[in-house]
Amino acid sequence: MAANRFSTNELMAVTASRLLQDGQNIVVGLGLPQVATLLAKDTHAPNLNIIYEIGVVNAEAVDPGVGLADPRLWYRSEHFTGFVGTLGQILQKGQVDVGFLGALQIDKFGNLNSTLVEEEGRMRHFTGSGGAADIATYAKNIFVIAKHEKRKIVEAVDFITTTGCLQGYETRKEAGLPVCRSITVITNLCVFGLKAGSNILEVKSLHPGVSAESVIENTGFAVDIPADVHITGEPDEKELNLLRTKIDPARMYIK
Amino acid sequence: MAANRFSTNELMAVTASRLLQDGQNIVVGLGLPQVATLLAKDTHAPNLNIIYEIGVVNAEAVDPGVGLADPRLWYRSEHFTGFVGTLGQILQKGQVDVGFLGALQIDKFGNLNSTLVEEEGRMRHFTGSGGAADIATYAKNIFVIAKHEKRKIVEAVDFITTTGCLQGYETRKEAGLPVCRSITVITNLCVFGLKAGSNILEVKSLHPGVSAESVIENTGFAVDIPADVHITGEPDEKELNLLRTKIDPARMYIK
Amino acid sequence: MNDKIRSLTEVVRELPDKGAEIALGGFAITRCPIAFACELIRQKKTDLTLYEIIGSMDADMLVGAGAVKKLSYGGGSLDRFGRLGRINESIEKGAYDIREYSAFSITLRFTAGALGIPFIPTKTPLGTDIIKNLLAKETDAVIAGHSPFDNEKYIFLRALNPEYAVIHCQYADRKGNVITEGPVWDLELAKSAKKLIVTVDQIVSTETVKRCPEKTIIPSVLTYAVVEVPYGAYPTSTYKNYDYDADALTLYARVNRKQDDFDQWLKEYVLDTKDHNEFLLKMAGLDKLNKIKSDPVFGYAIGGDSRGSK
Amino acid sequence: MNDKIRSLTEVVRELPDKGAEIALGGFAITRCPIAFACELIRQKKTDLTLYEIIGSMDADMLVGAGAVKKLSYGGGSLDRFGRLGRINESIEKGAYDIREYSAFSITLRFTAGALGIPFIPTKTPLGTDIIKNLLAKETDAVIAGHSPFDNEKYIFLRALNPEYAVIHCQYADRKGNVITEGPVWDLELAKSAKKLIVTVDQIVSTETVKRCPEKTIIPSVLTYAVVEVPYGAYPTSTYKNYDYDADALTLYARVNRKQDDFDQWLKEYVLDTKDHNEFLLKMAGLDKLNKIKSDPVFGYAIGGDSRGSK
Repeated sequence: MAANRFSTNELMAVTASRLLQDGQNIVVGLGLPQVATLLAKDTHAPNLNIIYEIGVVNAEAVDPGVGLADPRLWYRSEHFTGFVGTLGQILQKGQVDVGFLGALQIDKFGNLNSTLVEEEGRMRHFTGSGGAADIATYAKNIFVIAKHEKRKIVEAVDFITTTGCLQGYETRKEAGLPVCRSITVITNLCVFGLKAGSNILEVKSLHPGVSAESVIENTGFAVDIPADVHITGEPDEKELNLLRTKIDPARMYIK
Repeated sequence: MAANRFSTNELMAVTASRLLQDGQNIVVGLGLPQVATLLAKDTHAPNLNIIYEIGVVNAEAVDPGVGLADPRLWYRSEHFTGFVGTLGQILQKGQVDVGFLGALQIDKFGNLNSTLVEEEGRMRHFTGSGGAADIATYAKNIFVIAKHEKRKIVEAVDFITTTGCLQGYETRKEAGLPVCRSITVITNLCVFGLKAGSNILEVKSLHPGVSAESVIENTGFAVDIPADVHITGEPDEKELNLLRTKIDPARMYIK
Repeated sequence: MNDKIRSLTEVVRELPDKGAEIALGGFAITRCPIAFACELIRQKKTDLTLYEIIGSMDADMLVGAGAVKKLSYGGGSLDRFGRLGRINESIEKGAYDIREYSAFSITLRFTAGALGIPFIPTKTPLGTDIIKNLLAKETDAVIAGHSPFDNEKYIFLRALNPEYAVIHCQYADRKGNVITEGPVWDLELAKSAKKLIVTVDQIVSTETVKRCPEKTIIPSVLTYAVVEVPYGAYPTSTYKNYDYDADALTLYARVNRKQDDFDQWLKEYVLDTKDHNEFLLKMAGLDKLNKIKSDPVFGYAIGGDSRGSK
Repeated sequence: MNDKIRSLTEVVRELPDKGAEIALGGFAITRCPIAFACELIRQKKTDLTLYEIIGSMDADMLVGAGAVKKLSYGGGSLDRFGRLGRINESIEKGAYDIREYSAFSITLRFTAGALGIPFIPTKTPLGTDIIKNLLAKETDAVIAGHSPFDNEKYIFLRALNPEYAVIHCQYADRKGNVITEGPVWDLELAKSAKKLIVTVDQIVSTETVKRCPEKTIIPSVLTYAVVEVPYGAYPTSTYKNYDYDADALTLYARVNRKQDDFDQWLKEYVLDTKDHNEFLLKMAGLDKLNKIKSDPVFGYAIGGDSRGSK
């Protein structure tokens, strides 16, 4: 789908990276979200504050880790605290601009599921929330990176682990949740954002070379693709270079 | 009043010291209360935990300080925290055995006043609560050291800064306050404790050489002195020696 | 008492044989009280009520061993090594009473417990199926309410003060002053307990504590027992002391997929070892224990590959 | 922004001339933001709404200078040096709107604000005249309630998120990571602010922060501005940096008894000095500043007498 000059994962990382603004406070986990965040920090947003829920702020890892619990991710941290310091005194206080989440399933209202998924006729249990539900409650903006498959991007998730817009329209507000200004879902095919009013995901841009039909085909809900939909911008050489030589030289995530 | 072998302040410090039990957690301020606590720690209660509300636990000062805010009092602390760590996660959690307070006025129910006192026909404002009101709310036992004067030990305080038994009987419980097991008031004339049922201060022991009449005369409420009242035990040589040579060699408090 | 040092056997023996209530301090694969969990299994403690903010290897082992009656947790995994296979399967089968929170909502229950307040109001995680289930199941601890100040909807979470909390840390003195390096996700959990048991890699002098009081995260006042268990979190990591053992975790993340495999693993490494030292020698060996020692600047082992040698 | 360094003049100029809302971080005679308070007075800021957990020299000066409209605090003094004469007199005369809490009840309001919860339930200080007055006066922030869990009586304290908090600390980097030594009574107050201003004795590199992250008590995320003011807490102390100046505090505790004496003192030392350096040289002189430097082990000056030379 992507041109040979870059991989789809590289495109996804770059797309997410460009949406981050300098000076923002971000709660993020491992994988492509972290790659995107580090890329932003190395390019247009040197003053991002990167928060790991375990209690680490602005670390600068030099070795790849296996998760937030890996001390490799804590190297050169500026502050050690715990959930109260990160998800309480920063997130719940309202100071997180972007919560960067992953999920097994996402529905058309941006609700995510990482708890119970129906597979082969039975419910299987996965990781559950961790801090994800809390981040989705309080972050001003939510970014999601997801794989674009019909059974992953669905009409309604099997279990709401983290809230997007619930049942759309004003239902999030009615549930008593804080305002979520935006939900941005970056898949391997396109970028989704919220449609004003209905708060249903619509395609904001198609990745280069991806047809509207292929998005429709791979999406589990009736997806809205405006006629004048944008094409996702391509990575530039500087970004690709940083990804390949500095941020993920082992190509663990950008492969 | 006291025999020449020891001063009244020495007697008061020793009396308070003997009432402390090994292993207790104590919130205490400067002055005679601290002297009494250190004496207990140096004699029968080596495992007292001494907590200063400012956020210092088990310090071992070697120089006299002017108050809790004096870094002299923080020397060789085992833990630095703040009000949340001391008055919250220790005191409010219910883990303080003894709160050791001072006051400008104390009434017959053990309520203390360090806020507004009527002097020469007008209200004068003093220190206020600090952590005292919080300590009196939550400490399991309250110790008070007070000067025995008619205008200081009164029928009703001008302002309840810290709660004793409010209006006696079950009024403290009815106000929603946690149980206070005992209030012990050590003056220069006697030791008061609570009378079961009414929760009014009664004399538990008279200091050596002090007459019941002199206590009655110097007390601002109709004081109950049982016929078989005890005589306060005298300091022993070891205690006096520790007070004079180790705990308060400059005789700032035990003079 | 001043001296709170206890042996692992002794402190576990004190727990009721059935129905102990324990909050565990691990986070996925770091500072998990593994030695303590193994000893619970060896001493055949059953019907445990467990709490863990992030479900970790210790809770997964205890569920796999059939020692748990009720588990409340905020989700969890073995990070990239794998899933909490025993916990996940027991949820799928409805085998035990498992109650899922988000990490922060269960943390808030400990926060209230540690602070001595009766409950705490929050908006997380309103609207989720997590809270829907909690409102249905945890009616004595999670209720919907309104703030009297702004009249908005909140969840009121009841304070949690578990009978025991068990955390693993780097150091403590014999009085119970606890020193930890790195993040402290388990601080409120530890402080909320009626009886806090701390397993540590090493007991240090009170003089050491007094020279760097800012490293004491828990004052002696709040500690019930100190248990020295070198490598007590192995095969999970203890920052600045030792790394996780990627080989052992890879193995565990394989065997915990099926009860039979898990049972064999448990027999070999836990039931057939008499204590944590035997467990260490059988699972790691002295050579491996030395290899995973942390570099003092990086805080983890710099020689190895974090993904393991397999 | 990454670089949060501002000059004292500049950051105070930003505050509204009338009606700024500021929480101050001092405790009696330690880490009081004296330089900041003096600059507020020099720039003639008025109608301040102040909060301070333990009333301190800074708040007393601001009340004496007539800059305050409303003060909420938990009691306070100058320790053994004396009383908060200007605050006490204004309460006696009913001159300003002064609302007294206990130290912990006002701390809980900041705690709730820092944590982002709407209110916090507590039993302190039920039954006192303090709470009686608050229930009568602070009806929008202090109400009586019951816990829905145990149906007992509690006070519900509304979260407090002041527009500004100002604390004085030892160090910060230009990003706003704040390092403090010693007790941290002002931590929740600082974290609760919409805009946290930190005056520090010295700005240090971020590299310094990264080498001992456990000393960072406030992460950059929560800091609005960093102002370098050496001896910014003088004549109060900053643990491990400098002791209080007993002579200057003795003098202050004498002049603050009467408004006339205070006014003269204020003119001489604050209004007639153009900045904190002039204030320091006039009140202390370089020789005294050197004499009060702290011994690194004891954390205070070991040469002098804590009661002053007079």
